[in-house]
Amino acid sequence: MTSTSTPAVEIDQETRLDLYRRMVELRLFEKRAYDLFMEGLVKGTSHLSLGQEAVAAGFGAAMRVDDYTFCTYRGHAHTLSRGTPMARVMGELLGRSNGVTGGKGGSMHLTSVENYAMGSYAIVGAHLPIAAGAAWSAQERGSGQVAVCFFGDGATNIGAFHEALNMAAVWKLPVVFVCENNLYMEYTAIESVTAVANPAADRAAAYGLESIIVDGNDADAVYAIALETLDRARQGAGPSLVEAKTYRHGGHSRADPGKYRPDQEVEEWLDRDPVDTYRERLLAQGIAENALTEIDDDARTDVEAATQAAREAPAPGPEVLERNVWADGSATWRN
Amino acid sequence: MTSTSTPAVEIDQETRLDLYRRMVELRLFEKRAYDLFMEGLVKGTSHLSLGQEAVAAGFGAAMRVDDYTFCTYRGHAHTLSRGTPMARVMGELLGRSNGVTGGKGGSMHLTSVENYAMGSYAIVGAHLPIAAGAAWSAQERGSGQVAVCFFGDGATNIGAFHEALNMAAVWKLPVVFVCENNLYMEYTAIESVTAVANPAADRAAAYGLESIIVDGNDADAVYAIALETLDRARQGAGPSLVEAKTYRHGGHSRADPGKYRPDQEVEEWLDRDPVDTYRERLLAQGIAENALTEIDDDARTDVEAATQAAREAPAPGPEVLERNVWADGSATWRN
Amino acid sequence: MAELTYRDAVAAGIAQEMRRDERVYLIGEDVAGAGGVFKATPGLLAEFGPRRVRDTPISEEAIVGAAMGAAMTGLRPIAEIMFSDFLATCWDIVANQIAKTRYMTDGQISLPLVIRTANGGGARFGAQHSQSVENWAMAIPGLKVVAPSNPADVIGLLAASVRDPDPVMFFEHKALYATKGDVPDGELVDTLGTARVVREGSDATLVALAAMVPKALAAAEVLAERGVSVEVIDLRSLVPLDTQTVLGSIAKTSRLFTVEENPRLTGWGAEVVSIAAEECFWDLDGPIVRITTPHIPLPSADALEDVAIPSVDRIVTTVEQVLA
Amino acid sequence: MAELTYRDAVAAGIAQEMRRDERVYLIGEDVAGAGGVFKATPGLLAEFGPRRVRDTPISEEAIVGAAMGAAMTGLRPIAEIMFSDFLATCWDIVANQIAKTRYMTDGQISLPLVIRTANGGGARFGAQHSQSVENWAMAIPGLKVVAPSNPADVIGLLAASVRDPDPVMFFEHKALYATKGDVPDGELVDTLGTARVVREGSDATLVALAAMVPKALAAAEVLAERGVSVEVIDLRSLVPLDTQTVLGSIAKTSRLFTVEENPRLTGWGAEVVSIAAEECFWDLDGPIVRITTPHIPLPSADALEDVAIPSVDRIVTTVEQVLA
Ligand SMILES: Cc1ncc(C[n+]2csc(CCOP(=O)(O)OP(=O)(O)O)c2C)c(N)n1
Ligand SMILES: Cc1ncc(C[n+]2csc(CCOP(=O)(O)OP(=O)(O)O)c2C)c(N)n1
Ligand SMILES: [Mg+2]
Ligand SMILES: [Mg+2]
Repeated sequence: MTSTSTPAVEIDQETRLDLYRRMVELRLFEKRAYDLFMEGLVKGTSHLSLGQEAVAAGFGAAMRVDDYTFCTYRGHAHTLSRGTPMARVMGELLGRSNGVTGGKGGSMHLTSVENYAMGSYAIVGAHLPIAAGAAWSAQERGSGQVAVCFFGDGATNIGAFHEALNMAAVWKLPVVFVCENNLYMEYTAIESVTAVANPAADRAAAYGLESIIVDGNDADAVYAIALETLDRARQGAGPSLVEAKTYRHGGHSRADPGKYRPDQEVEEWLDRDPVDTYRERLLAQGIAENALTEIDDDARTDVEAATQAAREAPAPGPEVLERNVWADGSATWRN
Repeated sequence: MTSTSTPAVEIDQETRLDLYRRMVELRLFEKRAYDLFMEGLVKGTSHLSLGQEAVAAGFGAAMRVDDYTFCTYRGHAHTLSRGTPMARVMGELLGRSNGVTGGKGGSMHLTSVENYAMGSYAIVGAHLPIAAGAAWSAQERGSGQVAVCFFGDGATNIGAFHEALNMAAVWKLPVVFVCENNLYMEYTAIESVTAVANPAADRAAAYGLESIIVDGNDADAVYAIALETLDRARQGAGPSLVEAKTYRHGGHSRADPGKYRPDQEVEEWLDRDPVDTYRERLLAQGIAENALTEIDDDARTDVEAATQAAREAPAPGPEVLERNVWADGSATWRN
Repeated sequence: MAELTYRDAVAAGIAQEMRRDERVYLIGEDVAGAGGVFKATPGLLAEFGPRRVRDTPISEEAIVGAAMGAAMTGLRPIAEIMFSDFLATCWDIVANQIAKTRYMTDGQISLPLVIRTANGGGARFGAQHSQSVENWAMAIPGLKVVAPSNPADVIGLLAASVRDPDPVMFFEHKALYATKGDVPDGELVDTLGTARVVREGSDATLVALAAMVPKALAAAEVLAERGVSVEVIDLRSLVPLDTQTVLGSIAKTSRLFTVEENPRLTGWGAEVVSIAAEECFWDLDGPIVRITTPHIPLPSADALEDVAIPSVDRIVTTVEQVLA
Repeated sequence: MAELTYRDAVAAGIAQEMRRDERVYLIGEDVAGAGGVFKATPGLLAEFGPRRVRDTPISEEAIVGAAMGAAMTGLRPIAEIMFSDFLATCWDIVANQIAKTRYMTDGQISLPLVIRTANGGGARFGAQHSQSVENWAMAIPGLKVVAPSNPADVIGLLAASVRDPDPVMFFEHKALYATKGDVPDGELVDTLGTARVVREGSDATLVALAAMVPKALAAAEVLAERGVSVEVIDLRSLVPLDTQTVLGSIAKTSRLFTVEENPRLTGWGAEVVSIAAEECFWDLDGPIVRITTPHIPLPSADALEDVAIPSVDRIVTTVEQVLA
């Protein structure tokens, strides 16, 4: 079951527009996040999904409303694509009290449980076993939920990857592991430190799983493989491991210009921009340009409003510092 | 390169007798260790290699004198098979001052650096990256040494396995990873918790390595694959991962009777006893019985002498308790 | 009232909670079919079946990761890490993920889970299977830390841990598994964060934990014969920490000793001492002394292990010398 | 004498040692081609080539495992763990293997290696990238623990660590990377286990480490203006611990404060306090007070992180109130 750019399923127009809308929103949000970083408003760090929007969009569109998302520090897109309000994500990046975690988590720890975005995990690989655990719980509760776990190519070389994949396979857990292979870890190429060419797909067999590669810049292809693997998981056929080939347009984080990448490589991937190419595809399929422009405009408006809300939101006060270490709301460790 | 019982190389008679001698020594040593345990003289725990002797013997015979051995808590056989004196291993099991580590390490931590037995590691999986490190050092020093790392089937599901295999493959390290698949972890069958049928061999491809399975109860077959993989490593062709199919005759540790194993399975494997079958093979090949009996007798004498030495050795005195935390010999952490 | 071993109390405590709440699950290496390598979980597979009591691969990160993911989505898992030393193999999930997630999500995620583990020395298992690592857990904000010293406490504190909405590290002591004690009939549920004065005294306070409690009590007996009256406190949990009981006792005795199995540096006793040195300095009539294992890895040989871990003798001698 | 940043001092220290001894290697994630994510290792790849300065996969256990295996067989590796929080992902190799192997083998195996890591908060990186975990390392017998506060110490202590025959955990502080300081010309080699009195005073002793040293000094300045004379000690290494300097200072000032970035429970300060409470109890004129981050994970927002970590203000206020 190695998927290619040609999806096996027919995707209706409404879904295509939805995919487009999701990508445009993510694109504009991330661009704004970059601008705000450069303006000095995003204080710590920030890892953007510019160029990788098709993965979050494709899965976001295919997931059931109560399926779980687990993602990484590069998790703005995944969190937003579950419906988390932009203003609350933007607020979090700026360390404001309107943020999804009131400033406690920050850019790398976006979480919105009401949107089933179960957290962004900033230590590479850690969330794979945790996602497996959520899938185990769904299996035991018979809820029909699936856990989707996004991670990078670099995560395939850490021990937690191996342990999670094996356990998920043995327990036939309803979890879809999605490796976004953007060719680089931070500043080092994945191929220089990995024993196989496809860091996730070439390991699938080690867990009795099929090798799945998808064009991670093609929202239709991602959507199709998402439907297929989610369905398998929901039917009790166990986990999948999907390797989505994609590329980040910018650097790893913060203001990294990404200069360690050959110009030609960057250009080739920019030519394959998931948003632009999808737009062209939709136009070629006869969708009216103004339907798209409307989506663009709405997204712009939303990002603007979110930015405004975040800028205006107050910083969290010191009274929240020792709140919510424990379930009783306190940080009390003694009497 | 999947090896079978029929070795690709011709093994001369001297080597065959050496393999036999090694196995008999290990067999008699481990039986004695069991008796001493039952007598209450081995205080903590003890994990025997009864039934698995062909692996330690085959590799021990094939390794260069300065190749490194890394093994687990089930490491008596591997440590002895590098030439570590029996008395010093027996003394260690009994917690006596003549032990290889003077009683500090105990049964699970046998080490004899002068015999290039670089330690027995009691936390599953940990020594795989460490063995890779020794191989990296050998590579950088251009010493031509190879590191051989023995571990169990259960270790293939822990993260350190994955990290070590990948790094060793990428850096083309001179290391041979040897999985002794004895079908069980402690009391749980490996197949019940592993996504693939051959826990090591079916993962080799995930590191760009060939899948190698060897009959771990056949000393000739083990010896042949040892020669081949050691040679590859020494030539700069990188690591190998060998899965040796074998069985432990007794329980996991201490007085475990191993009742979780089906009688028939135990019987089948007892029929394939590596020592008995090898003895028969040698006889069939025309080796005189008294040559073998002499080896048996010598081994019996050696084990007896080692036991005597260990029994007579004094317990370590309290003055060594705070010795050798640091290289200056002290345990001093303050002035 | 029945007499139970500490190991049987573990199984009894888990069974009590699994009967009460079907969201309680038990996972770990060899916990199901084999009933645990310390035989602390026999019978649970038979009673609760292979879904609720499950053997895992040797994958500590996956074990505690699974517990974490399950706890945030509706189960109340108990995960066993066979020896507490192995917590090091999954310390990222424990210390960086489980401990921090409620705070990092500002309370959105709850993690009602228990990690049980066999802690401590005395079994001649050597440096990698004998550590007392309760101070590792105490150092991490967001973890509760419990360490019972007797069978009744095992059940009551385990029940309290399972019912607690926060992650609890539950340290069972290897050297205590075979010890026996009376256990009241019926459901037992204790309270975390409550220390117990297990012997009253007037000359000094000895604060102990887990296997050091019986040793401190035995030492108190000897000291009493020699005319020294010591009060012994069983801390029972390190987080929450019952500082009131400790400070109250010092107010009475004016002297403090800790009896710690952990290697010296940054053991739990250091924290207790630092609280006392700040908050009841004026109550103290003399130096505070910590009785600990020296700052060394534990040796395997019985002859060495016995001199490493605080013994009744060493406690007696130290207290006598310091008070002299 | 030249002015260097703390981050440049790291590269200078490594280069000094790599030039001196060809057995010294540097491995870690992004340390070679990129010169480190904190730009603390630029230029080393160019000078020493891709064999001695090598990028690794994201495999922390393999990184420190490789360092351990190499150290026992003739190299003297420096391994970088990018953020000290990630030590949790390889804690088994660090705490159970590297720390214990010399002792378990009764001295047969030496492990001359250094694990460098970026420690501490202040960069708004949130709970998983901001921890001060030097106390995790201090708790493990067999590890030396070093944490410099300025560029000259970075070079001198790094050189001492590389030359030390035992494993050293070398904690660089993120918040100090951009700070500058004078560095003497020529080879620098310092001595582990030597604290430094960085300001003399008579009313109280403040013991600090790494990024808390400049804060303690700034607080001392303010306190001096208000008539309180405090002595500030930069511990520089936790293991070995220079207790003589600390106890000597207390003998003079009669009062002790610790300034710790770690969350409260079992921080290094607790150990220092427990030593003082035993060994110089009679020198003390009043309670010992620890100034620490509260026992919470670190928040990300600047507004919160700034109130979590001890600030100059908090140090000043605490000292004033306690001494009042
Ligand atoms: C265990 C661990 N090691 C190192 C890091 C530092 N780090 C953060 S992101 C990153 C690169 C991850 O690369 P990849 O998995 O490909 O994800 P991407 O950033 O490309 O999305 C590294 C090394 C970390 N967060 N956790
Ligand atoms: C990380 C870790 N988890 C668990 C254990 C406990 N334990 C010791 S041996 C063992 C079984 C190992 O099985 P396998 O790897 O097949 O080796 P075998 O004992 O069969 O030689 C287990 C679970 C351990 N020592 N380390
Ligand atoms: Mg990547
Ligand atoms: Mg096995």
